[in-house]
Amino acid sequence: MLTVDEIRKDFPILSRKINGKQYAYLDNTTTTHKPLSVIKTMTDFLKKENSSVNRGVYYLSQKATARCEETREKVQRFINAKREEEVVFTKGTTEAINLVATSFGSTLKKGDEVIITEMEHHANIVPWQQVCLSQGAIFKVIPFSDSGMLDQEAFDRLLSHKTKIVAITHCSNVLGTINSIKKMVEKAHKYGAKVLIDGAQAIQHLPIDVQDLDCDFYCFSGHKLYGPTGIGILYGKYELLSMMPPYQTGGDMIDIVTFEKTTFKETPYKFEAGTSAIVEIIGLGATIDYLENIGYETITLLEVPLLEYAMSELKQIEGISIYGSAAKRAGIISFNIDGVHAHDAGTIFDDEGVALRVGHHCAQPIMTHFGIPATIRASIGFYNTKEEIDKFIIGVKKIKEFFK
Amino acid sequence: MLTVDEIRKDFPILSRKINGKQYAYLDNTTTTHKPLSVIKTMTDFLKKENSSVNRGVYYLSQKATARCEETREKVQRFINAKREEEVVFTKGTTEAINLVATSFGSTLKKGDEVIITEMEHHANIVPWQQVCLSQGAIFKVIPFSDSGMLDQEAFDRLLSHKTKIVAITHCSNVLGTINSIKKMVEKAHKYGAKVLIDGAQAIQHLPIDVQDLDCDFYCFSGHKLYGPTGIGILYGKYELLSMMPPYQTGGDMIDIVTFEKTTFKETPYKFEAGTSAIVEIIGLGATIDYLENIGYETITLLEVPLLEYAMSELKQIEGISIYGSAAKRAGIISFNIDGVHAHDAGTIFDDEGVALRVGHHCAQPIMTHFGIPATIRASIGFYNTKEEIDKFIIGVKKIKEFFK
Amino acid sequence: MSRLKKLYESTILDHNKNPRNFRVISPCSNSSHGKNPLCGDDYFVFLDIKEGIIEDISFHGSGCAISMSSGSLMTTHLKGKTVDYAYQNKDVFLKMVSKDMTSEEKKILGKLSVFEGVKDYPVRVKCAALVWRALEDALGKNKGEISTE
Amino acid sequence: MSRLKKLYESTILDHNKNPRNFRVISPCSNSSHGKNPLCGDDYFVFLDIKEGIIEDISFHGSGCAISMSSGSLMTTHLKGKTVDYAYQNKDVFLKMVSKDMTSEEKKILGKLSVFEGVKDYPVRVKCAALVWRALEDALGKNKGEISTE
Ligand SMILES: Cc1ncc(COP(=O)(O)O)c(C=O)c1O
Ligand SMILES: Cc1ncc(COP(=O)(O)O)c(C=O)c1O
Repeated sequence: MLTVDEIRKDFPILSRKINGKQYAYLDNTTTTHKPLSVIKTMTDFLKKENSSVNRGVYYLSQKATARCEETREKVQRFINAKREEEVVFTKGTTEAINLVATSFGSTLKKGDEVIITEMEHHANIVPWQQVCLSQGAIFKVIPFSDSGMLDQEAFDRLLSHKTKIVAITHCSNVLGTINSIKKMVEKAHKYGAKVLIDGAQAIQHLPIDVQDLDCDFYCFSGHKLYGPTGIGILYGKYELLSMMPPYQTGGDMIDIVTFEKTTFKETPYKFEAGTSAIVEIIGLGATIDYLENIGYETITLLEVPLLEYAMSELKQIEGISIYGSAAKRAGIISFNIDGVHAHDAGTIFDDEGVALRVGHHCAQPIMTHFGIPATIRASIGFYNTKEEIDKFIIGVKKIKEFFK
Repeated sequence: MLTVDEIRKDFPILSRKINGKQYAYLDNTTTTHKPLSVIKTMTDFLKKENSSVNRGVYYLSQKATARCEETREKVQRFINAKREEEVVFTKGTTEAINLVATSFGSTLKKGDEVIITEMEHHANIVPWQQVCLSQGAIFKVIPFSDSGMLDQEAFDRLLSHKTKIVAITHCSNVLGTINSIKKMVEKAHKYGAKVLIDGAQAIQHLPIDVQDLDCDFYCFSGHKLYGPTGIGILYGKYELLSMMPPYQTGGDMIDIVTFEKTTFKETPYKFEAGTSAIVEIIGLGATIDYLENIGYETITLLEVPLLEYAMSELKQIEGISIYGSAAKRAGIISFNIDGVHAHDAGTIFDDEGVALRVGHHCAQPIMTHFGIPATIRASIGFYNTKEEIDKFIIGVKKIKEFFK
Repeated sequence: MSRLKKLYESTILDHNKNPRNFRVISPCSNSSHGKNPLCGDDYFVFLDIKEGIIEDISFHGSGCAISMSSGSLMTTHLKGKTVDYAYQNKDVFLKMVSKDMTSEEKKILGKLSVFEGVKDYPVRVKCAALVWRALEDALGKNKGEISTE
Repeated sequence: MSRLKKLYESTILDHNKNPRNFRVISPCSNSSHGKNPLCGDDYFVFLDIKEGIIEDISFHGSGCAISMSSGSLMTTHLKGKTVDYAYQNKDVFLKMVSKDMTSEEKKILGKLSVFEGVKDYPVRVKCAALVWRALEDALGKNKGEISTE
């Protein structure tokens, strides 16, 4: 098994001094750092093989096309999709969800129902709200308990033959909860409803098997998976993607264009209008290689002890409110220090060399649930160390002292 | 003035041998190579400053945010927009046009008219076709003459108070024609119609001044401007962007989210849902620095003689049909060799070490106009040389010989 | 920590813990609602103006130490002053939190100059400015809503 | 150029210039329309099948030298043969243009093996394969339309 010291060599940014200060990077939920191999793959492509795809008969263009399709195959294998055609390149999770909400959502009729949960990121709320508004569909929400667990009985009550789509996050970006997706998919399918899973957070921590989950759509972003910005994935079952209308239109996704009528290519191409994010796709391929080399077992073995350590240290400090305590959870800790506004804490953490996020984390309904304006959130990646957690805990104590 | 030899040092890929062969890269219309300074800026950011934007209170996140906003300012200056808020980051030209067609297009009413031209790229045809279908608007087309000039009298006849939007390419990616945008904008505005300019090709060759053109929207892609893939720009007049509804929805573009109602931020943020293509935005900033350093005067002085030389050499060869001969044109040459299918020519060019594109170039209506299935297209960037043009001309002669 | 001590000056910490004029004036002549959705700062500013004089001023809501103490010190500073004086102080205050000041300007602000340290923390500028933006809005029109981010 | 000469074998260049069976059969028992929108190759394949025998076969349309000669040689090769033979040849042909072949397989294809050079040009495979895909489609159902890209 790779050790954290070995892994950290792939991420020199982690030990870089900024203004003479070394930061503990505990903002992995927002975005992750990229290993050198990913950066090098992108740079090498730009320096030596730069070309466009799907178009040229010349060597570099053929090669670039092949490398992009290779990434599609890698993604297919990585999430265990049945076919390559089920893997659509998007610019991120947000675009993937918008694509489904717009394209699949166009089949919604008045009175149809869409169910989401109270713990969604805005990216998995607003597109559904918008499509419900435009289609006259009804928007329903599964609540969660204070411990951060979805209310399964409420879900049972909300489900009906009117339910057309259920959109759930695999892992909450605030509470850390890992939801029981497989069970929920099973329930929804009994009513013929389709299920979209927002995997933006989960895939950083867990191996994903879309066939085992049996979900209809699964979305994630490269930049939260130790990979490039500007690229994300929409997985969709072949039968669904096949029958869905295109989303954006333009070059590379059409079959024949006349001024009277346009016909479109098959999935996945009909969803990929315009020149692809070629460099980013190739970088995502290198990211998957990197992660497969480390392996999710190692990731878990590295992350879980850090999470447990951080939690137990934090709980020993008085006057701390922690939000979310699900048994199955990722290394995401949201909390507040009594009498201290999260934003003030954030400034002091920065001063102390701890990079974390404070705010509503694009999940305002979770804030509303707890009646708070914001939380402090520390989030752990496989490259973090016990020393970094110590630094974070010292930060918490200093803040308490400062505002006492 | 910088010489081409100096400039080529910034693009080592141009002199790289691939399979022992050195290519003349004449596919700059499809995509351009990136100077080392752009690659280095992106790599340095990834290695030393990687962070997310608009969210963190810690140093790197503030810095990344500042750098992205700096690019917005650079773009504003580069195209002479009035305000920063008029510059929206998209993933490319195609997305920029889709955004306007969907968001501005939602105001179209039954019987309203949309005018495009016969020489558009599919990206500036299909989104308008789709929105006309969904809104019941009427789709009209300005034809071009065999010399590749838009029929201005036809435009005058098509324009009326029913015209709501006119979408025109600044420079044809097949014919090379540079259209008289300013005059056409003036005409359209007389009827209160808005004008979108597809600048994907033009901005590579000409300085753009959106205030002088007085167009309402202007779109372009990073990767065709010697910059990164996965990033593009939508310029829109402030008053229009302000009143337009959002396009994609999700994180970073909302004001307040409750399950009852969501309110959105102002432009440009309301159009930028999800985590931005941070690295690509920063790379685009470096691209603009690079181009401003070279200057459009130099670009013209380098490109025009090459275009003229290539044209005069080509015209001396018998049995060549050239498509498009507008007086104002960019270095884009579309042609066919009598009795040879473009696709066969493409294979031989590749063998000869000439990288160019054959096909319909995502502009099938232009193929239909000339009654041909495809063309061979050679396109010139400022880094090309006379020797590369010679290589291309030799290729043409060899192909003639081969298929005689 | 010394830069930080300059940001969280003791006066600021005190006004955060014990905000002055932290109440609703109802009815009032002018008011506005200011919020910063990013960090959740959310305040109302109330004014009672008679013949150009701010006879009473208060604020209410929730937010970070910088925004809270800014509300407390602003209301303390402006009570009984003229509307013109409020406008002038607003301009100087907003300048102070982002740029360097002349000693003359500093004199005008008096105690408010404890917020000088904010200019070293660009992301916190909007926290200090929020209540002043709301004040500006309240003075301009009679009731309103503003947002900074 | 030698790799290129292997691709554009003289038989291929000849059949491109003078395509055989380049006509419409009407009425016919089976037909299909094959196109490759990317480069504009566009062909119809027509068959007249009686009791398992391909009594007549032709093609018509436009495209590159590889697709044109492929249509010419395919129709020449299959005329008078059984449907089973056509299916078998289609499989071997499609294998040849992308993979290495055994000498036995090569024997089956006879003259068609002039297309062996195509496998060195991955982007041209679909040109050679287009009429065969259309044939497959025509044999499967009676009228059809297919697209390769
Ligand atoms: C004139 C024109 N418009 C639009 C586009 C689409 O640009 P992109 O593929 O970068 O979105 C292109 C290039 O393919 C083009 O040449
Ligand atoms: C749970 C969840 N869903 C969706 C998103 C949106 O991802 P992106 O901004 O990469 O589109 C995020 C991250 O911000 C997230 O944490």
